[in-house]
Amino acid sequence: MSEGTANILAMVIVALIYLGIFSVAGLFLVLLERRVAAWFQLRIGPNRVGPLGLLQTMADALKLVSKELTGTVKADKFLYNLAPYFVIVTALMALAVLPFTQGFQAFDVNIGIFFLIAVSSIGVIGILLGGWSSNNKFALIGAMRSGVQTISYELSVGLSLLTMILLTGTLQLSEIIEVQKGGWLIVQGHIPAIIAFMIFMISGTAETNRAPFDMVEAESELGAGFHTEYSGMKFAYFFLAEFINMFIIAAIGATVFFGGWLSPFGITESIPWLGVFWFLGKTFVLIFLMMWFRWTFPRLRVDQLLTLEWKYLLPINLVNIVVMAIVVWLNLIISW
Amino acid sequence: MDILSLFVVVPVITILILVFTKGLKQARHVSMVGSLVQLGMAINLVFSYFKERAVNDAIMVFTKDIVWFKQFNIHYNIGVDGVSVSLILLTAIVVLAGVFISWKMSDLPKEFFVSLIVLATGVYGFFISIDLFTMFVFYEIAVIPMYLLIGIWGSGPKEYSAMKLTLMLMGASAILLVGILGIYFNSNADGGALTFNILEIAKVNIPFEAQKLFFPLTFIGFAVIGALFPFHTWSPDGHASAPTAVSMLHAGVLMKLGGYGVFRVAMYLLPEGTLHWSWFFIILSVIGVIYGAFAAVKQTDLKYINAYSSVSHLGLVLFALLMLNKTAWNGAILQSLSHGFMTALFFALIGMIYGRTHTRDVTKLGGLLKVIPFISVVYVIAGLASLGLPGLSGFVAEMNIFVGAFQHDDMFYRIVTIISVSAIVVTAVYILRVVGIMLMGPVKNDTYLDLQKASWYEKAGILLLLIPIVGMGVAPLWLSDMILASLEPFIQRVL
Amino acid sequence: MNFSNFLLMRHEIILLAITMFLLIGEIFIHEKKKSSLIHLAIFLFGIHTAVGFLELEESSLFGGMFRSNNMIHLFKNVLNVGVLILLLQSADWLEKKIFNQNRGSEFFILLFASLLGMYFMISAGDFLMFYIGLELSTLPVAALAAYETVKRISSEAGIKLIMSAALASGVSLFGISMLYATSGSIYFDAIAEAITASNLTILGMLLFFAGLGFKISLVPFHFWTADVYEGAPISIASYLSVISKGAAVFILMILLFTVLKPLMHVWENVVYVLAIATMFIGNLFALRQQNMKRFLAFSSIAQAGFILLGLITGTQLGVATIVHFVMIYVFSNLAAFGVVQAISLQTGKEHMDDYTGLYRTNPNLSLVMMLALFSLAGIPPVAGFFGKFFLFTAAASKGYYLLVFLAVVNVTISLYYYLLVVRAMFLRKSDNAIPYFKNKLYMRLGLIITVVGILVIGLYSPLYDYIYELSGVF
Amino acid sequence: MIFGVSIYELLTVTSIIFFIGVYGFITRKNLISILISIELVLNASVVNFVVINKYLYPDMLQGVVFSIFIIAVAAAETALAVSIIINLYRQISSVEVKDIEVMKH
Amino acid sequence: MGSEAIIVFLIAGIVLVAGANFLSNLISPKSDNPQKREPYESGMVTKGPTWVQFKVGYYLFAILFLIFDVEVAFLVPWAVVFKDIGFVALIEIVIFLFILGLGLLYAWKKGALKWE
Repeated sequence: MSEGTANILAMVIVALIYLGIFSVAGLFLVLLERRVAAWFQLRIGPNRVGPLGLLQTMADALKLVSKELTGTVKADKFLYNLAPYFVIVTALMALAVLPFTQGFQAFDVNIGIFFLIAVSSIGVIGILLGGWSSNNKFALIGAMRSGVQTISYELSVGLSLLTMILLTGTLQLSEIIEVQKGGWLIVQGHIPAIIAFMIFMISGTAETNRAPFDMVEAESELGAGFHTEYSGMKFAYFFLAEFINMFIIAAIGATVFFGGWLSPFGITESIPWLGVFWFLGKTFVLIFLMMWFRWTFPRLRVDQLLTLEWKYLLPINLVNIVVMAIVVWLNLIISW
Repeated sequence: MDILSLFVVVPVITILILVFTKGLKQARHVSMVGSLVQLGMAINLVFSYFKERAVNDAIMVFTKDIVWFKQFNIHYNIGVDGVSVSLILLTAIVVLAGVFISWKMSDLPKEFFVSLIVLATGVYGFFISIDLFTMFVFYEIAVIPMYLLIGIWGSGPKEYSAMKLTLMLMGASAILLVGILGIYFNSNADGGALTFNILEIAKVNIPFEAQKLFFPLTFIGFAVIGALFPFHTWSPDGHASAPTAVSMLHAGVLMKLGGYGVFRVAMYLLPEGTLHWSWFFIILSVIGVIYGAFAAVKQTDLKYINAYSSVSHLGLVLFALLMLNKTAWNGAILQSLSHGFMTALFFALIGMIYGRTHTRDVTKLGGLLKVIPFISVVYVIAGLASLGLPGLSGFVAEMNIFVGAFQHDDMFYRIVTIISVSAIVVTAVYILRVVGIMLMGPVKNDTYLDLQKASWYEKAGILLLLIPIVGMGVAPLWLSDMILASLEPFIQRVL
Repeated sequence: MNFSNFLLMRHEIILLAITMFLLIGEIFIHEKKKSSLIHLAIFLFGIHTAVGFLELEESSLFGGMFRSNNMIHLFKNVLNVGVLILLLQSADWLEKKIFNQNRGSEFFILLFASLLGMYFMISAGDFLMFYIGLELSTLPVAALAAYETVKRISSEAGIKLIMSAALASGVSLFGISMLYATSGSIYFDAIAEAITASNLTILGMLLFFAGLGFKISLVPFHFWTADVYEGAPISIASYLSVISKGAAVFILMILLFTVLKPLMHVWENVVYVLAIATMFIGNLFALRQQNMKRFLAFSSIAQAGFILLGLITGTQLGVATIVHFVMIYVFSNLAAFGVVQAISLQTGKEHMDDYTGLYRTNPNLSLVMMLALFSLAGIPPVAGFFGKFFLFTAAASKGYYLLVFLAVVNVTISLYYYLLVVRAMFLRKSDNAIPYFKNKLYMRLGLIITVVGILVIGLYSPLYDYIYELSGVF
Repeated sequence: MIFGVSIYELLTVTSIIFFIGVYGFITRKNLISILISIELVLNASVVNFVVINKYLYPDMLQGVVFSIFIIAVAAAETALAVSIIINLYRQISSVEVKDIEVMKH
Repeated sequence: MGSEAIIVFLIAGIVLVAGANFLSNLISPKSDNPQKREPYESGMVTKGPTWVQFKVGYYLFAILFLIFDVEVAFLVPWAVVFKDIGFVALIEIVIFLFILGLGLLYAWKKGALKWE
């Protein structure tokens, strides 16, 4: 076997692994969401298909695949079909740089955080395309709202992550985790870091268009929002991408604020592969937090949403960066 | 303040005072006083010049040299020789006469007098400059008020004439600019510094190639204002449209800038270029002389007649200058002076006639000698001077020119001289024709019978001009000696 | 780092502070009292201008990115004076037309930002600083061109300006990238040392030149000029034609004379051709303009052509004459635009025919206009003559007599159309001439300064000597 | 540095992009398309700077820094252009070049 | 894996979508009728064009975002090297953020952040 073939094979394998993670995580998160929702509402939730209803979403997925693909005649066909590619590809690419554990990272790029911010902002193009090309008023309004919301909150995501970059001095995710061996960043940076984390979670939730920031698909006003005209498998892509994005936001949060795959106080440092569990565990805690939000807060109006971002989060963030800079300059970092 | 700078300063002060005057009365009185002072200064200058000349044999006297732009070696450098002194005197007289003639200027009087005196400033400055740059500056200052003077106070197609005049003269000055720059950048040919100083450049042997290139530019640049043949077209239109005083100043003084400039700059600084090109410009000037004379015969409008006669007479000046000998040159300067007084007088008279009869068409006028005798008699005298009657200024000038011209024994020169002499005959034709039709015979229109007699200010203006004409004819020698003495350096340089 | 070095950026820092101060004022001052910001802005800028004349040492900052010497310093002062006059002239307009729409102080903020950009542009020591300065100077002006948002042509002007400027800077950048490729640096000094005449550098230089040509509105790149001037508010048209063009000329001169000096045999020819084309096209198009703003637009294109006559020399003489000419041009053009501004503000008339008989009703304005036009045409004794004469001298010093000849032909053509305005104002009478009006204090002050400038700058020779002395640094 | 791709190929691509941009600027009839063309021109320069820096002068970061600033300025430019276009659109309901030319020579 | 990961993931994503689309096309039923292909508007027939001029607020926020996002891009390199430079970087960024904040305040005061 020549080297080239081996390389290609390795790539294919990596791609397959990630696609596996992608779909499994997506499916599992959907189920989780429903179970959590049920839990909050004192119901049982899906429990019929498979043990404990674990195969419920699998069944849903199969159903979606076999559904007829309808679409409007008035749509801009090319863009209409292009939109799902955007959302899926960006979600997948963001996944590429996440460090699951030491060495388990497809692409350890030196501008990791920057890459994540950049890629995640491409996703909104898919949504806008989908909404616009559908030639449906609900879809268009939903897409426009999604656009204004995503771009607004992207600022806060970026700035809150930058606040932490001040502590690490690098953008590379593996090095960021390396720095945290001396203490998770949320501990190292204490007060400003906690503020940054809060901002990050709020704006992360908003960027994924999840409740309470889901005017994008506010069922009561817009039908299904930007993907009103999508059916069957094409709808499934948007659905899937939303959950993957949630996972990614949580994973970034876990990596940057909570040390990624590092165990608390390095208790399992000798067994690297356990890192995966730490990583996933932290991520799921954050995901649970986001789901918790969904069932706790009422949906915001557009103006409230923009006010929150531009008049509160952004100024706080700007100040917070300066505070963090002062903390770093005066070396007030806490570590263990 | 030295005696020459005053010629720039006094008009400027006059202008400044004029700006604060109100109404016609104040304006004309201020201008009259200003012009009188200038005339006094000019007369004083003549006497001082003789005195100074007796002890000082420099080319230029009363010189003053102030560095202006030192990087370009531009100086405010002034001085006079006999030629400039005589022309300054001419200017002072004509300006004062012009002020008298404009005594009744009703429309925007203040602005009129300001423009008039700006023009005078430019002319004075031009005549006293030794520095090419300063000279050029004053040249343009003299030209640009013409636009307003003709455009605002003129008559007939005044906008067209004003624009044509300004553009042609400014275009000429633009060409001249190239010539001046060419001279400037060749003024270090002998290893010295670049300079605009005429006297300095006159010591330099500018390379022949450069002379050949820049002589036509400089010559045409100046000669356009001296009504050189194909470029004369601005002159009749301009004269015809201009108000009286402006025509006087224009024909009497401004057009002299051309001859003076050609003589002082083009020929003096570029002698080899002069020799190389003279045949060409001689032909042009002869055509101008003949053409002007014949055109004047054809015209019926008094101003056009006089304008074309100016073309002819000034063509004679250029012709004489290009003849390249002392006598002819002397004649050229005398012709400039003579023509200045004479044509100014003509225009003044025409203005008076027009002001009374409201027509300048010769065919409609007649018998004026009976109704306005003073004006008519002076017109006859001026006419006689123009056709070269001995005893008047024109004779002295033309005599000198043709005597000088005949000194060449070359066939070409002989032929052109004969051709241009014939212009005198034609001059007699149109002068006498006008006199005959307009002044003699019966009064053609009854309304002419009660025309006003000449008022005191008109008489003052006329006399101012008439005296020099007669004076030059009767006693030309003092003037001609003064000029001849000043021609020496030119002779050494050019011949 | 030694903070006293920052004093080298005194101009920039003060202007930035003023801008910030006005911005804060805009944010916190109550709407009804906002018109006081006009006086405040003019006052502050006046102080800034005065302070600008203090001595400054020659040095550079940020590793050579920012440099200053007395020539640059002088030019900044010229720009300052120009902008001060402009502010004085626009004060009434702002008060009357703009401040009642509650958006007046943006004018100052944007204008000052643009001026700041110019400071940085002419002080630049590398292409990065140059580029940022260029853009900072252009973008706010585009916003200002579209300032009268209710007027359609204003928006059009803005669009045209920003599009052309963006393309220009893009083309410029592509050229800069080529220079960078060959020399390995974006610092002027390093490029000047490393550059040789190869095809790539020549192409880069040409592209770069094209970019700046847009700003100076040289001929193949002039198409935006007239439309923008016509559509934009008069103050902005005047700013574009005077300040913006002046600064661009200055930096182009610096770059050609220092960085691109090794390519002189190439750009000489380019400048030669462009000079002829610019003069002729600008003048010939100006002949048929009836709108005063378009008229002045084409006239300013032609003036740019004359400036190229100094540029072609590549010598100290060229530097001095260009700066001198630009200085004169600032005053002359500002005077012309000031009169147009005053009349347009009072009567809304911008057509040349509307000026008929102006002298009989508004003699002072007509006289200012006449002086300005004579200065632009180059009639002595006003300053424009000296500027032009020296430029021609500079060109002739290199033996470009033909070019000088064509230039003087153009001077004559230009005189024709300048005289058309004079004709309308002085020669003709009109029954419905613009009635007499009295200008506000600021406007009068603005016009008086320009008149003094026009009359004095040319005749006062020590000024030229001073410029010549300073121009030795390039 | 991309393996197997030489600087010539990259520069050829940027040159093509540049000329497409210029061509688009001249020929497009829609303001937004013109704006996009301008972005092409600017981005060609950005890529040029990065490529030249990476391939020819990898030890200094001048080109890369320059490209960051170009991006920033391009963004500001676009923001301004779009806002003026919107303002125009509110007045004439069109972004076609032919509709904005009320001013003629 | 190095930078080619980006390409790999790009292709993987495209393959995923295309493949699933293909699969879906293969097994899904097809029963077309014109009603189905109308835009969905809660059962009503759509009136008028959909692609109309939009509320200007959206553009306003887009432009604001554009500007602030670019400024964030400038903060990135600063943040990375902040530890090495220290005080000067702090001063510079305070000035930078002050101006930026002033810009935000200005937009706020001018009502650009108001959603009506």
